[in-house]
Amino acid sequence: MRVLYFAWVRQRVGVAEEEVSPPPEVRDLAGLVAWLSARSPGHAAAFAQARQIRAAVNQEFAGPEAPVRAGDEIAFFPPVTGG
Amino acid sequence: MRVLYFAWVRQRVGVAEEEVSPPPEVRDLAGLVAWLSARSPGHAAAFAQARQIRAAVNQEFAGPEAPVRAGDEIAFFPPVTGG
Amino acid sequence: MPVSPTVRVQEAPFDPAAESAALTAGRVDVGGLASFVGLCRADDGLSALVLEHYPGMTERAITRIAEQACARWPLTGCTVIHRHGRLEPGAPIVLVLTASSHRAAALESCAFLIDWLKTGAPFWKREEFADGAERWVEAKAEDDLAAARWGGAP
Amino acid sequence: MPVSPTVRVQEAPFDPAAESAALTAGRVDVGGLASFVGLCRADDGLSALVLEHYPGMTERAITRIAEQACARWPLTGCTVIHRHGRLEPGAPIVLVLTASSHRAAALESCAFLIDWLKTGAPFWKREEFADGAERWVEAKAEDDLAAARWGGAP
Repeated sequence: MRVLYFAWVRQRVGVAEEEVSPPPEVRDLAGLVAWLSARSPGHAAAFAQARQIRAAVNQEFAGPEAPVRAGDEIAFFPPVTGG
Repeated sequence: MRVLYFAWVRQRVGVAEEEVSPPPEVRDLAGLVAWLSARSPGHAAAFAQARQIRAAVNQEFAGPEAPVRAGDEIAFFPPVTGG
Repeated sequence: MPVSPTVRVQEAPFDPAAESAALTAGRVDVGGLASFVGLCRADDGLSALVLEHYPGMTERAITRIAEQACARWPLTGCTVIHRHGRLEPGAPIVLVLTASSHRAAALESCAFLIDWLKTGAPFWKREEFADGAERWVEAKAEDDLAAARWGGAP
Repeated sequence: MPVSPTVRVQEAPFDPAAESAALTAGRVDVGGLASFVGLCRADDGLSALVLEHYPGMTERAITRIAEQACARWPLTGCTVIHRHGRLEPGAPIVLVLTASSHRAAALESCAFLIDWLKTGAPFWKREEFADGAERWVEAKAEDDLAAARWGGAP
């Protein structure tokens, strides 16, 4: 599973992307966030304010209950500010 | 008093502008229309459908009750269709 | 104080790129530039549109409408150019450009201006058709409604 | 069938005149061409805006929004170009162009697109200031409201 980070989420985590293999009990985005948060203080800081985080699964915006599977491309980022 | 005609009002009257000197009892646009209508069959045809006619006094849109005076520039035309 | 709009009534074509540059060049306070170009369509075999106008009053009426837009929205610039004369299908007829720090102000004032130009500027369109027929375009009730949604007349 | 929008995400500047010409050249069915250009403002001593995006998803998200505009309004053409990278004050950031037989369709779809780009395309703006400070731009609740007025998300 490939995980991408953007903007200040990327800065806090410290990497732009990483390959991870969470255990089978990680079934959705909320579970993945909890599991990633334990990986490093940077991850913990990035996900500390869960309400400030948005996510995408395979390049589609997705909510906390969205399922995640091996092979997915998952992205975490702040609310978008384009235009 | 200078009177200008535009679009199909001009075509029906037959001239683009004319200098007129209506009698003193012609005090407003409605009175001027009645007086002009008697000048020629073309004028009568132009003003036959009063609801289709718009007017300006001294280059400002004006209604039938707008006063008219010697020296004014009066214009008659159909509803506008620019843009 | 509101900016002064640039208003031109002319037979010649206009250059939207040059007019846009004039509203933004050397500035760093413009966040949004909205524009609208109205063009001549070839509906029903139309071969040309002939726009008659009321010289003098046209500029005055457009300027009044544009000044109201500049007073109502925080614009940094506003340009309106309306052509007259004979225009063939595909030809640009009218250009409205509005610049503001805020995108909503630029977009709304641009729509306001084109709606009011339709109903408040003394232009009359005559359609010429390939078969030689001619027809004066009739004012549309929907144009009056579009203008009316902005509230009082300029 | 709705037209297919043209969508590009690029670092390079764009040319609104060339993009406009591409939507109107040789056509006689376009009655209105609306455009919006968003530019970088120099608020509060800002020296540059750095736009980060999500390659792949960005094009996909913008295309979906633009396709919805093409389905919702009778457009004859639609172009969206969004830049990323480092942009200095005065630099154009985003171009939205919509063409239609009807002016209201062009104007409304242009506003719809810019509202949704603000809230539905994965871009993030970092502000750099003359004193060396940096700050991520925070999403605005008013942008969510502006997008929400158009109904369901694309």
